[in-house]
Amino acid sequence: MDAEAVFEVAGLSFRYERRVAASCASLRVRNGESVAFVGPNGSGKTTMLKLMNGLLGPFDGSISFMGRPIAKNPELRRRSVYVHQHPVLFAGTVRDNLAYALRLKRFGAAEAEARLEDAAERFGIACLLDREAGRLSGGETQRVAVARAVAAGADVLLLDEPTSSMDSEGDAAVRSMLAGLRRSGSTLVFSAHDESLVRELADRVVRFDMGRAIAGPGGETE
Amino acid sequence: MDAEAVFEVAGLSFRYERRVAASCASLRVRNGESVAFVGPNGSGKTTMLKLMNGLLGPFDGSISFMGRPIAKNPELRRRSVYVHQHPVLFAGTVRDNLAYALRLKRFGAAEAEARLEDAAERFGIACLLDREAGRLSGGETQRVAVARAVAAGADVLLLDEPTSSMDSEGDAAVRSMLAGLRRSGSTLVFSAHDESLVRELADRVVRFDMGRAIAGPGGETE
Amino acid sequence: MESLLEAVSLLVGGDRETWWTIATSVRFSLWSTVFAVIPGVPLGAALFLGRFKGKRAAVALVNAVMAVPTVVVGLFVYSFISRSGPLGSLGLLYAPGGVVLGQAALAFPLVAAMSYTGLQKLDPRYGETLLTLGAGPWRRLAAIIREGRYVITQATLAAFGRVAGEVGVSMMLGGNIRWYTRTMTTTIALDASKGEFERALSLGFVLLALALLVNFLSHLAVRDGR
Amino acid sequence: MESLLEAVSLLVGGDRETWWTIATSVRFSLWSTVFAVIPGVPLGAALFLGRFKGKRAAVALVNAVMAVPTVVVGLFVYSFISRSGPLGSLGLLYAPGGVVLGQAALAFPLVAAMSYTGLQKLDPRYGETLLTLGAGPWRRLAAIIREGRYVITQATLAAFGRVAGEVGVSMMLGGNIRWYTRTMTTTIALDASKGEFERALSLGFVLLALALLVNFLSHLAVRDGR
Amino acid sequence: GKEAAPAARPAPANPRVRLATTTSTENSGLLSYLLPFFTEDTGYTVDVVAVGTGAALKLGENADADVLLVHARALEDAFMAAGHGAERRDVMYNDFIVIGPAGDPAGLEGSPDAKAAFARLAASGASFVSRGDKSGTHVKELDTWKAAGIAPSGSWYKEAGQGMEQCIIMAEGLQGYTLSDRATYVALKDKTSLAILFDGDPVLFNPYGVITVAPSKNPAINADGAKAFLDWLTSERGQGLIASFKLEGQTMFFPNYKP
Ligand SMILES: Nc1ncnc2c1ncn2[C@@H]1O[C@H](COP(=O)(O)OP(=O)(O)OP(=O)(O)O)[C@@H](O)[C@H]1O
Ligand SMILES: Nc1ncnc2c1ncn2[C@@H]1O[C@H](COP(=O)(O)OP(=O)(O)OP(=O)(O)O)[C@@H](O)[C@H]1O
Ligand SMILES: [Mg+2]
Ligand SMILES: [Mg+2]
Repeated sequence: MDAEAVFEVAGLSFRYERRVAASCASLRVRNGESVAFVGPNGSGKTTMLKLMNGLLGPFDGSISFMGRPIAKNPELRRRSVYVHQHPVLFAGTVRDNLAYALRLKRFGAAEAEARLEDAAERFGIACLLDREAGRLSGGETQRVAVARAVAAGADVLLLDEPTSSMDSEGDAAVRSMLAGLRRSGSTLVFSAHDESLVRELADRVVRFDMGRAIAGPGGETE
Repeated sequence: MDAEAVFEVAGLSFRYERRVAASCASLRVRNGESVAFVGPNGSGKTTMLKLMNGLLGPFDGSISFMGRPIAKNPELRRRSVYVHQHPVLFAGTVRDNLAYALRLKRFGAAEAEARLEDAAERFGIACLLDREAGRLSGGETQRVAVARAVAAGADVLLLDEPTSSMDSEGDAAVRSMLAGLRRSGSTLVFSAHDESLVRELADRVVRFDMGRAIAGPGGETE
Repeated sequence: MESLLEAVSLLVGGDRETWWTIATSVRFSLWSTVFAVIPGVPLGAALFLGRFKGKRAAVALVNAVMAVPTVVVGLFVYSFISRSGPLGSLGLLYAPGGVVLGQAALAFPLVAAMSYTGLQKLDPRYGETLLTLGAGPWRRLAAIIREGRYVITQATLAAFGRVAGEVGVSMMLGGNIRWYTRTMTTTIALDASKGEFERALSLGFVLLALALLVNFLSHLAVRDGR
Repeated sequence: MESLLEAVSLLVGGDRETWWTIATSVRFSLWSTVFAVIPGVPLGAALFLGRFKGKRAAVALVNAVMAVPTVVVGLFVYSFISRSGPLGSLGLLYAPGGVVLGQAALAFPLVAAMSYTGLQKLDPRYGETLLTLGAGPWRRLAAIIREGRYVITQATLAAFGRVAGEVGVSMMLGGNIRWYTRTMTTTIALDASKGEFERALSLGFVLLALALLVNFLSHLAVRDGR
Repeated sequence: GKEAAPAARPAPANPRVRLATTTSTENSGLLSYLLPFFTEDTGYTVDVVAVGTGAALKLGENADADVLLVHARALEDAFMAAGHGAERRDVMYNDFIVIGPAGDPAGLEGSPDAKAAFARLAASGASFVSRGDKSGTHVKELDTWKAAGIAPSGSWYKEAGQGMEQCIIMAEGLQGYTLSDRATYVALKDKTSLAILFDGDPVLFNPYGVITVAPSKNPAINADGAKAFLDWLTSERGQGLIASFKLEGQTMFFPNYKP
């Protein structure tokens, strides 16, 4: 057990039905680290990220978050957020979506407002704030979803192909945001097919294949 | 009017509600051409592709397909297919999905089988054929959707960011497939944020901004 | 509840008439459900798929028709199958056919409304994909029904519940004739009117058990609804 | 249809009693709907969100309860509010309160079942997003109800239709007392028993018109359901 | 008797007769008692459709019943006058009784006649449940109020608009009074604590008639069966059986066919 470890995965194996969708002998993500999941389609990246956010279960083996088992771990919901590969937004405007997330994280009105404006600015969605969230384009939706997660201020971010639908501007925004978070000590785990993103932002790469996390320089996964 | 023109767009303007989501003074796509739509998020690429497939309406201006107005044009459904940015598959297996599309296009049993196997092979989804289609990963779903459209044998393909969720293998498969179709005379219109894809495959680029198709070397759009 | 006990003893006691009544109820309800689902599901799906003027009005009408009391549906159908009505020569009145017809007429809007409502939440991309692949209206209807099969199972179950539990139509068109058109609900109504509340309640429990059984069986049929 | 004409003349004729009956029906139905929706929607949403043992059984039970005839629901509630029942001292029997209570009990499973069914088709990512953002169970319930508001409007309308159109409970718990608990449906049942089929049918049309009106009003309230 | 009951006769061509009747004859058990004898004697089986008197007559009018057994003299006469019926005969009568809480808070017991009993009812303010459905019972009740010179209204007077049984159950629930026919009351007796508090005034007699529906109305009408039922019910055998039908040891219906 490592006091520094945010995630500690051991002997993990998860099946949706019969087939193992994600397995991992051992993986440790340290505080402030940035880890990229790469691998072919269907290799288990999304499954692993969801498992690490407590969205899937039950599984064999163990995942601990901040030193305690992930199940019913209140820290998990307070400190980490997962963003879907193809995110959905709630009914209402974009502003409502951000405000809702901020309310859930119990920010005071003034701070919430400031964070909201800041995130909108950084992700280039200020002009979308009063648009109906359900009616955005694919890339706009992804921007808002990432902005929502970042605004919510979790210091552990699990991002599933966060730039896949974005244009170059959005892509740049996410890159600079992730770089900033990294500097400020946040822990990042993200999946990506875009190699330049991985090269630029990851301290470490975990490769997936056929449902198995198979290698990561500096990581413990065999 | 150009006998060669597959699409002929003039004075087009479409609004979802109040705001214009896509407009285009004039655009001609010739038979056998490969046109890329590029532009920032929310600039109207998806909207334009859907309009060109008769999935959205009513609109101001005119779109004609093979020389006849797009509305109620039976050629449209026989000869062109649109693939969503984030596609959905039908209930049943992957094989069922492909077979269904082939049945709709009235292929005989033997030819349908051959086309199905060929598409599965080319897109690396042979191992997925008997999996439940609703339970695939993001990239697997996109592969199957593109394969389904290609197998259906339409010679006008409208692809909305066809590689956004794909791994490098899938990306390569789509590229080689599109290159092959281009050689064999199919007409392609696709949107993409990935510049290398555009450079490699497009005869011509149409740029979108704020809902307007604004420039295309060799195209008529002002 | 003592009526629960009585319900058990009613069944175990094996009173021939009670069993006959139960069987009749099941038969009538199943047939009515079938005849309500056959037009109801396609109507619901067509309302969902259709892009026509007056669609809102059509949906509102289907919803509103559900508010028509069973007695009125009964009367309406009566006016057709009465000997002096247009279908009088078929001899449906005070016969099983009349009950089935009336109950199907009653449940059909429910099936249509529930199918439509359930399909609403179906992703619009399904419809678009069908369209772009060149599926004609009938294929689209069939495919949408397939995608929405969970919803449609639910609508069917609700229809079964509605007809199994209704009294007005069975009374008015069946006549509650012993050994012929008497069902559990008309028996219950009769018992209740005779002040035999306990017996009526226990038959109610039997009906509930029956509905539970049908629900479980349907779950086996459509396993992975989600 | 001559009964359609008669329906119009019934209303235009402005018979005070007819109008009074219509108003009473509306009042009872609205209150019953409110009291059915308040527990029904959260139950449906909780069934949708919940991950617990016996969930299937709970869903099946809710579905099955819909099959219980109105008379039985009436009897059941009767056993609580009759003078010798536990709630006897409230004086609900043969009074508006009894009708509203009984009808709410009747419609509540329908609301729960329809909410649950409709929400089924809601994308699972909604629930996951709520969870990951740290929403507790109550927030999730509220947010899911909000996302599913179209479905829930439909369920509410169906409940309104169900209670506006039912006879058994109104008769048994209200007693069809003139100028007190007489509603359109009990009037219709009375007319039918008097052989006044035409009048009954035309009141049925009035009820249909009323339900249509409620449907249209609700459409105005929830514009962009889709 | 005009109708002998031969032991062996050929089965009738159309053996199902549809009888529309009021709930009192069905729910008191009279029909379940009589019909097996009728079937045995004639080979006809009877489909009983028990509805309100008005509805029964309407079914006759629409030719949806072959024969009617009802009690609403004025309406029956109108039915015949309109040509809907082929033949009408008196069959039997029973009587109406006033029932109420055993303690008799309105002090009905010992009233000299129906008028007086109703007057006491109105004066006491005790709840009274009226059928309110234009049935024979309701008409009789209204006539009696009129004879007593009272226009009943107020919260004590509950116009229920339901069947006899339901009204008795309501009167029980409200601990109030109601006017009932004897047969229905006796059939319900062990379900209610209400007692007979006034009876015996001849104005409260309740005559039943049997009517065959005019066969000319519709070819589907089983005219032979209807006629057989009418004949049988008014035959010596039918009349005798009616007289022998007893609930709790009391005769419920008194045959009164006069050829
Ligand atoms: N269903 C809808 N209702 C209303 N507005 C919509 C809807 N879908 C898209 N829009 C808006 O229309 C505009 C064009 O959207 P479109 O989806 O065509 O963009 P796009 O170029 O495909 O963007 P992306 O690169 O993000 O996919 C955007 O402003 C978007 O918010
Ligand atoms: N809901 C599900 N039910 C059953 N199997 C599933 C489900 N979701 C994913 N799978 C399967 O689990 C495996 C891992 O899927 P996952 O989504 O984790 O892949 P991925 O690495 O994220 O792929 P991609 O790059 O395409 O997003 C795949 O084989 C996939 O088909
Ligand atoms: Mg994935
Ligand atoms: Mg797009």
